[in-house]
Amino acid sequence: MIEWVLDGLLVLALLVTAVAALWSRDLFRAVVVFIAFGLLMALAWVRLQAPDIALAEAAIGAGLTGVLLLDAARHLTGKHPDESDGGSDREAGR
Amino acid sequence: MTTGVLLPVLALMTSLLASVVIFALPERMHGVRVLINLGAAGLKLVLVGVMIWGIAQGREYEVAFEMLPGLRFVLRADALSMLFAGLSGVLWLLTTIYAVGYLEDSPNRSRFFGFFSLCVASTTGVALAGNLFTFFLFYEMLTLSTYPLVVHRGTEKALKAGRNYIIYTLTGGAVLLLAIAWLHGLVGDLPFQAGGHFADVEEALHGPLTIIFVLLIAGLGVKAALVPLHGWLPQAMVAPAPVSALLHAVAVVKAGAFGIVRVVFEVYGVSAAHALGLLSGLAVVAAFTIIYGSVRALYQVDLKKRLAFSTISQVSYIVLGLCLLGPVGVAGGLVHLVHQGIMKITLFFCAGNYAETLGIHRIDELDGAGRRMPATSVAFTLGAFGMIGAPPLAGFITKWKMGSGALTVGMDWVVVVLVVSSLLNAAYFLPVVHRLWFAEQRTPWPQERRWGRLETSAWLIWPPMVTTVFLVLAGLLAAMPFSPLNWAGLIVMREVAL
Amino acid sequence: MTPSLLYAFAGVGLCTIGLYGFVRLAHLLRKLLAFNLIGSGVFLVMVGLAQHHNGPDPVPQALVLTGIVVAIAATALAVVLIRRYFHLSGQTTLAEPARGNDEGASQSGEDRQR
Amino acid sequence: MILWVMAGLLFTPLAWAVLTLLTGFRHGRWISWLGIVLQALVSVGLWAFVTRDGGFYYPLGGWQSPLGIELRVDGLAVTFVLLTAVVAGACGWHASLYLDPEKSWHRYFWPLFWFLWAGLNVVWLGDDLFNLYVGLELISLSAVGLVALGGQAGALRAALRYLLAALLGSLFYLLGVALLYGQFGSLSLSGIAGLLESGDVESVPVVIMVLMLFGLAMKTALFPLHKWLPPAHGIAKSPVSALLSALVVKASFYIAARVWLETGHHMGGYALGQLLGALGGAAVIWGSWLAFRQEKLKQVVAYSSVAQIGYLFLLFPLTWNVSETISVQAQQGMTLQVISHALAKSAMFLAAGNLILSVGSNRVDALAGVSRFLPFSLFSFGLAGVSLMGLPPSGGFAAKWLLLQASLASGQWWWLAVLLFGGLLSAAYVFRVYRASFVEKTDVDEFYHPHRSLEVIPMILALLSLGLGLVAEPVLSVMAISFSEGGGL
Amino acid sequence: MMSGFKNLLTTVFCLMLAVVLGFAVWSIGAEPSPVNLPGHLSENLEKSGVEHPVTAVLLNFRSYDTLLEIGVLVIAGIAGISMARTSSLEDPELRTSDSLLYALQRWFVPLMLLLAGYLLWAGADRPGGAFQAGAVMASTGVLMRMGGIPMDFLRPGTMLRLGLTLGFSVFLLVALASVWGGEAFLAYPPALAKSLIVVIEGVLTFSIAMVLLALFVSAPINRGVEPEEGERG
Repeated sequence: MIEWVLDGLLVLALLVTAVAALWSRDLFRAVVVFIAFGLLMALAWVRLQAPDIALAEAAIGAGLTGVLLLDAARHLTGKHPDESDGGSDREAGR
Repeated sequence: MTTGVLLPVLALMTSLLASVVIFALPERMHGVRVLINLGAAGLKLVLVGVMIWGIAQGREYEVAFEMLPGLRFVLRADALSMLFAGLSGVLWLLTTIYAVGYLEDSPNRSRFFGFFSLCVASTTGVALAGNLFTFFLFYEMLTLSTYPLVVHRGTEKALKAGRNYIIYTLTGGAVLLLAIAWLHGLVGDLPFQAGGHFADVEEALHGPLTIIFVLLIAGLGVKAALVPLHGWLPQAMVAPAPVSALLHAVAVVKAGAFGIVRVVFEVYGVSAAHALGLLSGLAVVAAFTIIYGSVRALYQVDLKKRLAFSTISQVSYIVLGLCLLGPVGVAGGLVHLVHQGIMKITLFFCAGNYAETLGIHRIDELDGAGRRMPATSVAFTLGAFGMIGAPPLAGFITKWKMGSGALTVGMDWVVVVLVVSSLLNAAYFLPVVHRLWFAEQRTPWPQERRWGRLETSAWLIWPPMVTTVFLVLAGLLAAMPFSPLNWAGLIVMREVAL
Repeated sequence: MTPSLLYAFAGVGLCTIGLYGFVRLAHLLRKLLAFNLIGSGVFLVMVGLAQHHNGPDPVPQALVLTGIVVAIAATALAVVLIRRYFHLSGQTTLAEPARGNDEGASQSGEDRQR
Repeated sequence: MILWVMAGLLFTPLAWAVLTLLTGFRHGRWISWLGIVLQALVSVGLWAFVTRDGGFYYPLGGWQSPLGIELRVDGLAVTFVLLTAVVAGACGWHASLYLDPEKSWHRYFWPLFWFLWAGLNVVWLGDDLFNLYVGLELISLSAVGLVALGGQAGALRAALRYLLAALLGSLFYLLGVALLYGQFGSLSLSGIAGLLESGDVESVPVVIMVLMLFGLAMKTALFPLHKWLPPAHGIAKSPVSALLSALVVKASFYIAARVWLETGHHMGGYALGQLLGALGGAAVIWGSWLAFRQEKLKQVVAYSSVAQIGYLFLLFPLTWNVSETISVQAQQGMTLQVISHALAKSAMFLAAGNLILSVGSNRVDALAGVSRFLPFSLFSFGLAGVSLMGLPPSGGFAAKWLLLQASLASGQWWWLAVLLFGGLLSAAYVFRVYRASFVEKTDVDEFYHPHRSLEVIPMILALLSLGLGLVAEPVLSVMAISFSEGGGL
Repeated sequence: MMSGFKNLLTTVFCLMLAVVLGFAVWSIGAEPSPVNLPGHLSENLEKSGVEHPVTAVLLNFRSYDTLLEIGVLVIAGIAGISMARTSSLEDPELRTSDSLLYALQRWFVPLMLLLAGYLLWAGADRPGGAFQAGAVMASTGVLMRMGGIPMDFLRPGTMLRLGLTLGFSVFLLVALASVWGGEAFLAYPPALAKSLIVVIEGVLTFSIAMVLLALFVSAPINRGVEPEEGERG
């Protein structure tokens, strides 16, 4: 019985974090929530008796993807790094 | 590989290879190009001649292989195809000579002559096609290869004409394809054969067969310029004169008419088509086209336009001829395939000469041109009289045969049509002739060019001269063996199976 | 009904949420997040459904491992593309610039199809 | 012997990817030429083998399915392998002369190119649904990489849009596979088909089929999901565009067709088939219309791909619950359409690339007066156009003919309209290009003639697509093998 | 309002999908699957050379998938570095990173490398294996990177490319060698199976780490832009 409650809560948390990860206003926070989601996924895999996936999820899903996206988010949210020559690049193309 | 297989393939290849070589040639190598053109044309003529002789002896020329499951590619030379192949062979040679003179020192000649030969190659294919599918193959090839000729000048007008030409012909092609595919689905692959396939067909197929027939005629009627599908033809006049000659006398329009002949005689069979009550409808359409074309021709001031509408009316003679159930009338219709070709090409050559030498395009500018260009004008006059049907010229033979044929099968109304159209022909040709010879030149020629003593370039004079001789002889020697009429008789005897 | 099936249903939910976000959100990074959510959902369905009857099944687990690696590869590539795109155009969405340079999309304004 | 042939087929592309990655563009060029020849030989060898002894299943790692991954080598598969060898070889050859070796990023062209080729072979031969998924991802990622290679903002936008569409599509497919695994506990397509035939699985939710087909249709750019294709194919380098249009979109379609033909009778439905057919028809009409309206040459060609893909989807309605002969006719028509379109479209893109190189502009109007210079590429373009219009004797015509017969015989006459009208519309956009080239009132006199072999390659491809109709009989007879041996297709 | 319509459509579509999918999962879950794959697997497990079933599937039964999947990784890597500035993958912004990270990495890096090693070793008979180990190694590298350690070996050059393809090539060679041995592809001789798998896992770990790292650090600051085809200039 207690497992059922556990699983139910976990699933609920998964869905909630999923929604939060997509629709939280600040991109940076969105990514952080997504990392949390990854960790929850790892838990889910444990519950599904899939330790390999759990490890992979924790390392890749949560860890690496998270860092990657965090870094990207930091680049994108800041104002365009070099507006001028980025623009000039575009002009050169035309 | 016997000659029986070889000859049709070779006849096709001569012009095909010629076109490939010509495309490969650089623009400036004019002499070589002319040589190749004439050589190929001559060679083809010889081959066709051999085949005509052989067929007269009753030989068979056929080559076939399977392209798709149940779909065969067939080249077959029979009397009917020779009628068309012979015509196109002769006229191709003349038109080539004429075109060489006409396009002297104008740009893009390599392109022009390349597609020119390609167009003739497809015409030969149309003539030699042994079943509907093969016919369709070359019919579409013809469409594609004539487009560049129509738009050759590259002017806004030419491009517009080309667009309409393509829209008309490709749509017609689609309809034709639908009909052929449907027919194939119903009864499988149908080789052209004497007397057709549907001599005795069960009731159930009558409905579909009727619809298919209508579709077939509609598809072919576009090129044959049956009213109301004729719209593209007058516009295509912007093309250079040799091209118009080709379109009207040799290739496109004839391909349409020829296709209708094949369908009626060798797919359905006259009797079956009649039994399905299809011929009477076709006859009415043809008759209407004849009258309509002539009437429209009356109101044209542009010489080539007038000739164009006259073509529309004249080609329908052939179609009308098919619907005359007796051997005589049918022969009359068939022979017009050749006669109309010879006469019309003469007229177009002449019109081209006037345009090229004196810059004349409108009829009212022709006053007194007869004195300036006697040879051309004589040719034009004879051609015109032929069209009107004055004995003993080619046109007379046609109309005589058709008229008497119609009377024998009791389709008297056809005679009325013939008489009326002849009167109309006279009405729109005689004024031109009158202007040529009897009117005084009032204004100076729009833009005159001189070729020493000759009235115009020799390249331009000879072709019309030759065709004029033909149209006279075709009339005088109609009874001789191998004359068009005689050959048409042979076809009726062998293949129409009335 | 076993826990596995419950997780399978969770997977379905994730797929739906992810798809909705994938279509609706314009920002490329968010689209990417959505893509990863859908992926996780699919993986959950795969394992959950398979293990519903015959207990732990290594095959789908192995498949999911492969799938995860493919997903990270795609994500990483996408991030690189997005960052370069942002660097060159200063944009973070696929919306065409005002003077769209290919008619293809300018006459069909909406950029994602569903 | 056959083992080595398979080795060549599956592993040379991968090995060549590594080799070319370790060398630069110039050396990679030589290595790649060698590899292309090798691949061609191997493909012909396999083809010969199958035509002699019929199709067979090849268990990788010696593990039979369902435990291991089996490859299915039948007539259809080898036909496509051979097609890939021809088209990809031509594109590679063209690219080796077309791309500028000075650009530092072109060194990465060859590895991506070879990975793409490897992925294609995986898909043609694959029988394991998950393995097919991996193959699809292999193809998509390398294709995206090729589109983005050294690109501008525009190219990157196109690449990103392509990547997202492709990823979403394959996820849908994977979801379908997941459900299938849950249902059958097996991933082998032929195995599942066998289970369905044996009939001990009574009800399969249709949603599985819908999901897989939806995903694959998205990757194939079927009508409402086509918007990603034209930008990507239009903006990539011409050899790349040729590869994408000729082969890549076909891969996902091929899987869809296989799945449908093997399991459609149990897992599909009449409505589903008709829907796919209708979308295909819409694609033909709408795609051609847009192609007619494009101003850029390559965009015209790209949209024409959207239209031509539409024809392929007539396969679905024409093979569901019809007599064997009709179904075979439709399958043959589909196959011919795939082959002829692959040849014609690659020819068209390569020719377009040459023309662009010559006149120095991507616009259609820029072709004004070009026909005066007798550019070889214009003829290639034209010949390929004949095949797209479906005029005889091209392969396009043969395909259209078979589809016409199939729809007539199955009484689904409404597809006739699509087939005929589509042909006319394609004529419209092809002739628009000719027309532009015939315009005389221009002052273009500098006209750059590209390297000879650059011009020869598209001509060869165009002639092949044109002549396909004439030799359609033997080609189809090779596939007939597969109909007997492989079951299904 | 057009977009409004689209949104509505999307919503409806997604809801439908949810319902249909849920139903499908339910009905499929109802009856057991005809094929019992785990059964097959456990029968053949000892032939595979490793005790851990997942590893067996990944590197023996379905090793072809794994091979291709590494290919996918390599592709991503290639495409990534093809965007990178050619001189170096340095991203100046990373230089100036906060001290927290710095402290973090000093403690974490050795630990994580240790973990990676363990995972790799464990893979044979217990959960764990190349992917997890590779991922951990990669994240270690990322940590070092963010800590501002230059890591010159990530310059796009022969070294990097070798690193990217090492695992893949070894895997490929094994596959070909198996043909040489007269077996089918990727059919390891039973005697060597275990050792081969271990070797493959080792190199794979390394390459996976390399690829992921390269992808992470290839910050696209590429000045060289090519005009779109046909736009002379």
